[in-house]
Amino acid sequence: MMIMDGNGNGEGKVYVGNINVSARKARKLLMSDLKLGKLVDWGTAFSLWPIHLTTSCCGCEFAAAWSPRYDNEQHGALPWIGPRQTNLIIIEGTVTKKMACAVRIVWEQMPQPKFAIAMGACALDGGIFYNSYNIVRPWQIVPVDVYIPGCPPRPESVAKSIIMLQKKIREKQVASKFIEEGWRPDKEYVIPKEDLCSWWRG
Amino acid sequence: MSGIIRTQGAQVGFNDLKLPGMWSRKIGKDLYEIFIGPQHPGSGHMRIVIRVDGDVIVEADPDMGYVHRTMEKLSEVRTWIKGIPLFERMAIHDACNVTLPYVRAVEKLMDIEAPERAKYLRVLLCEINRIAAFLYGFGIFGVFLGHSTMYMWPFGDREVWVELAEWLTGARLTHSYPVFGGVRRDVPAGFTDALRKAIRYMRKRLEDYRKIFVDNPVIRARLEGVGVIPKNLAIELGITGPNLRASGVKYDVRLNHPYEVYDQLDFEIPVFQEGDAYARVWQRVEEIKQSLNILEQVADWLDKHPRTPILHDKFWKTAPPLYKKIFEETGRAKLGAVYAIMKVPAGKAYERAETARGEISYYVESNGGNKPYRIRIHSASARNALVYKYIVPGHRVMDLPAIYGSIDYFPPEADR
Amino acid sequence: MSGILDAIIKIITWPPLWQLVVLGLLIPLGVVVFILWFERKTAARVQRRIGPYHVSPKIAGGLQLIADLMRYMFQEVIIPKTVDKFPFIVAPLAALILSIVPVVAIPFTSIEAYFPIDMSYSLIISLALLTLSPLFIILSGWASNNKFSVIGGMREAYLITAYELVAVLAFLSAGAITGSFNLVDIVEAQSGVKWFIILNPLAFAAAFIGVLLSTSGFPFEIAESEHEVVAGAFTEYSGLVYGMNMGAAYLKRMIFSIMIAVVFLGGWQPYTPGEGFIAGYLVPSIVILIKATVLMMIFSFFRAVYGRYRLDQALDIAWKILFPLAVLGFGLGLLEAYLGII
Amino acid sequence: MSPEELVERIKSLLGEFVKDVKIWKNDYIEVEVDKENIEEVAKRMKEFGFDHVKDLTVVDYMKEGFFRIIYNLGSYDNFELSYYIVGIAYNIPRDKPVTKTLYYTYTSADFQEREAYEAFGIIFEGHPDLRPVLLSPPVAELKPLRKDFVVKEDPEIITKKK
Repeated sequence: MMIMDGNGNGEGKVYVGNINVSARKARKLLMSDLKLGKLVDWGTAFSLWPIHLTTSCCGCEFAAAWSPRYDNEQHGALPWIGPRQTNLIIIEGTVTKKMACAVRIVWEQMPQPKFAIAMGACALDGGIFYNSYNIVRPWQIVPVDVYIPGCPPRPESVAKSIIMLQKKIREKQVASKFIEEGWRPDKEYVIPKEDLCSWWRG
Repeated sequence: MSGIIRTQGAQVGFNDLKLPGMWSRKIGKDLYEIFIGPQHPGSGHMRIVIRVDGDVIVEADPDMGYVHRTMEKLSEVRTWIKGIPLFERMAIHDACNVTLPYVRAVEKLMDIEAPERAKYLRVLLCEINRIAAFLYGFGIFGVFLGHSTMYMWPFGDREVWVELAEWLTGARLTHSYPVFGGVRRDVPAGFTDALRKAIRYMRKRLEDYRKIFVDNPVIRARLEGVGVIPKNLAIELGITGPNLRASGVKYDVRLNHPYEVYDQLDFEIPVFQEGDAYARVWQRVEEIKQSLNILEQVADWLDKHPRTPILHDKFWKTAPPLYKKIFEETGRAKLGAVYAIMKVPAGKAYERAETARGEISYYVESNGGNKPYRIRIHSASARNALVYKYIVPGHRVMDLPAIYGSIDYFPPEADR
Repeated sequence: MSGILDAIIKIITWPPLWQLVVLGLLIPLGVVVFILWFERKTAARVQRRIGPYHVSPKIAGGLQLIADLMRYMFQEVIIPKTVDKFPFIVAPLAALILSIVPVVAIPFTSIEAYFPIDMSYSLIISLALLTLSPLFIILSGWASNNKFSVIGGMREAYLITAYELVAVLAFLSAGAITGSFNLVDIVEAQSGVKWFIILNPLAFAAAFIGVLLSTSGFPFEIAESEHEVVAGAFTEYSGLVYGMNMGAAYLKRMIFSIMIAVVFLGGWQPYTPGEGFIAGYLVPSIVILIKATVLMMIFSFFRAVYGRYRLDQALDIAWKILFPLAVLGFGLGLLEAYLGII
Repeated sequence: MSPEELVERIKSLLGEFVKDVKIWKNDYIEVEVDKENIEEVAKRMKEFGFDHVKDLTVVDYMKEGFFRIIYNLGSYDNFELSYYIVGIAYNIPRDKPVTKTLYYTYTSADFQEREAYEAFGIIFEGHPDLRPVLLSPPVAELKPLRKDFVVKEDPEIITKKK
């Protein structure tokens, strides 16, 4: 029997009372054997709470997407206040170099499993500001799950992106796999934090 | 009064500035520094660094520029026509108002003027945008005070005006409607009837807002006497827009420097004397009413007058017959290639307009080329940002969202 | 075999345990889930939208809260390096437990066999227990080592001083009328239409607003205000611990509602407890819980129509209006006792 | 009041300080003065009725080798004056961009001087709080609005940093 600790080494040894091993076993038991994984995916998919972080002018349409006309709360998404309680970041348009640091810090503060939607042409590849000296692309800062094209995208497409993300979570079992296989090893960021936040104080 | 602001080493006495600002004391070691933003539900896309003594703010330092997308620089490397979509990203929910002075400044340099019908159409979209932007501001204000219904209702009603603008221009927010020498489209059939219906609906809804929000005892308690900007201070700081008029200064670009057809329309400039947050709310309600009046007059004018060209002859006479045929049939004026190679005579022009948040001014300088030499934009929100530094000290922490919301600050517009 | 089963049933239905676990935790949790859903749906209704829907279209999005709960349960729990770990984790737990403990002192029936802990000072005991849990909210704010949390905790502290006096005085006025601190006596005294909401509306108003103040309900959602202090004491909490915090706040409001239902709304009146477990215990407790749920629904409706007061204004209201109101209510109770209305 | 009348009044008000006056498109009056006199000019203009700075424009004339600083003044209180914008302009050499602040005369110029400082590197002596306002310090070091900072029309090619 091969038993590994949480980091995947220590083959062939039995660790009595090793908390990593126990945690790993418990996760496997809950997610695969007890079939809780599906429930977790379902819960996560219908409880995508975006964080209040308006990066640019697409925030107008972001706000409209939660207005009575389009009401994205019907999909279970509720804009929430602090990063610690949310699991979705919607990057609304251009990210300036000054904001990029804030985006990264907020992203790092959110608990796993977490997702990112990049909204607008500027978030794709700069859009109308493609040659500005003060912007970065969102994919350089956070790993993006869904892109919404448009300048600005209509509120319907924001709703569509949330539905697409729900589908992705449930089909690929993203949330339960995070839990079962340990936390997602974060993708390597294109721009390291030191470059983004060298000037940040406070 | 011997209050002293201490900012970064230098001392400025209030007496030197003749500013009767609120007196606030600052005690060195007991200050508590709070960073509000850029990720904060009460900040939007900016950061306000406040230092509090107990519950009272003694110093506020707005840290803007989180949405600074360098429009002034980018405009220098793009042709004249590309400036229009670029600048409207400043305040996309107020797009027509924001780009209109740029268009007018370039028209001034070229010594042309839009046809009368185009002027009325510009006013039409400007007022639609203005109402939509006011409703946007109400929504944000409501959510700052924890009143979620006041977020939802104006945002729902704003859709009425956004849809009207979409019907007129083809885009929800980024209309790019006014172009040099005119506008892009004429009104579609049946538009004025829908407009009148929307006006009637909005008048009814304003009464609902009054019941649930403006006359709500909680909201009144939060707003009355908060964030008072006295008249002379408002002038000194160069506050603009409804915030200025709520402080008792009768200044509106539509009145003082009339543009388009505003001098032919019958409307009033509402003025309040109190200068507090509550007066600013009422100011906006009254301005929506005036905008509705203007829209009614524009609708009447459009009904009476048949379709005539909506682009200046300089651009329209070179248009191929096909374009003219399309315009006759659908009311859409396709823009000719002349816009892409357009050169503007050398010179300077200064143009301003009244947006929903106040006065926006463009300094446009051309050296005769096909690109601007220098465009300087100073938007309403950028001017109102001084409120944070000079008005917020002396208030309580919980007043900050009330003041923020009441001056209707929109960071992308301020940061350009 | 049957002996063991009987023994199990006996243990489960042993009033203090039954009261704490079923009436204090499980049913209120269910009610809280319903109330949260109700709150979001009423707000949506007032605001002309749909509210939670697509998670379970057949029951109008009723599973939304379950989905949120599932996410919270399996989300990473972040414990920042800068926090004081022990109080950071223990404080929300303690707040949760302390907010349901008062239920062991509240009788849900007049049959002596089903009293949880029989005592003649149940009103005072339950009030005393109710006022403990806010201390742990202050503690959790303090332990978070976050500026917003500390401010949130301080606001909570200000509010405690304001509402405790009001709520306690308002509830005690019932004791003044009946001349007894036993909740059973108080409920018995309200037979027929002599509910204390009618006899002593002043005290009821003070208690009602006091509950709003104490449980951060609109328009007094100040300590957890989003737009200045980012959820106040709970800024740093994530995952299940945050869910626990939120749950504790709502459970506390539920227990307060039960108290109001017992003291002012006639408890199990107009029903008279009969013989046996069902008629003597289950039905009266259901009557009380329904009354409490209706109160909760009224509380949550306020979210849709009010903004929030400023801290100093809320304290003003508490000290200048509610406190005299509560004193007047107490005086009215004494007057009624003197006139012998009961 | 016609623009010519206003020009006459400004000339009599400022006297020998005025180097040149131009009227652009009937409503924009550009008054050129010397750098040394700017504080006195500003004080007189404020007493005259131009009570706030509408905007502070800096134009970089790279070939000629100077910055032109224009304080565009407007009036709120005086209805007649409010139709016009008066630009008080003066030049400073490009290689020594130091000038005096008008903060103490016009509080409304506060943030705009900071903006000119970050975008052009112009130092306003005496300004109490001269920090970048919009840009982060690394970007402000580029002095991006100067003409010798060239923005390419092509998008920059992004490579993955290691």
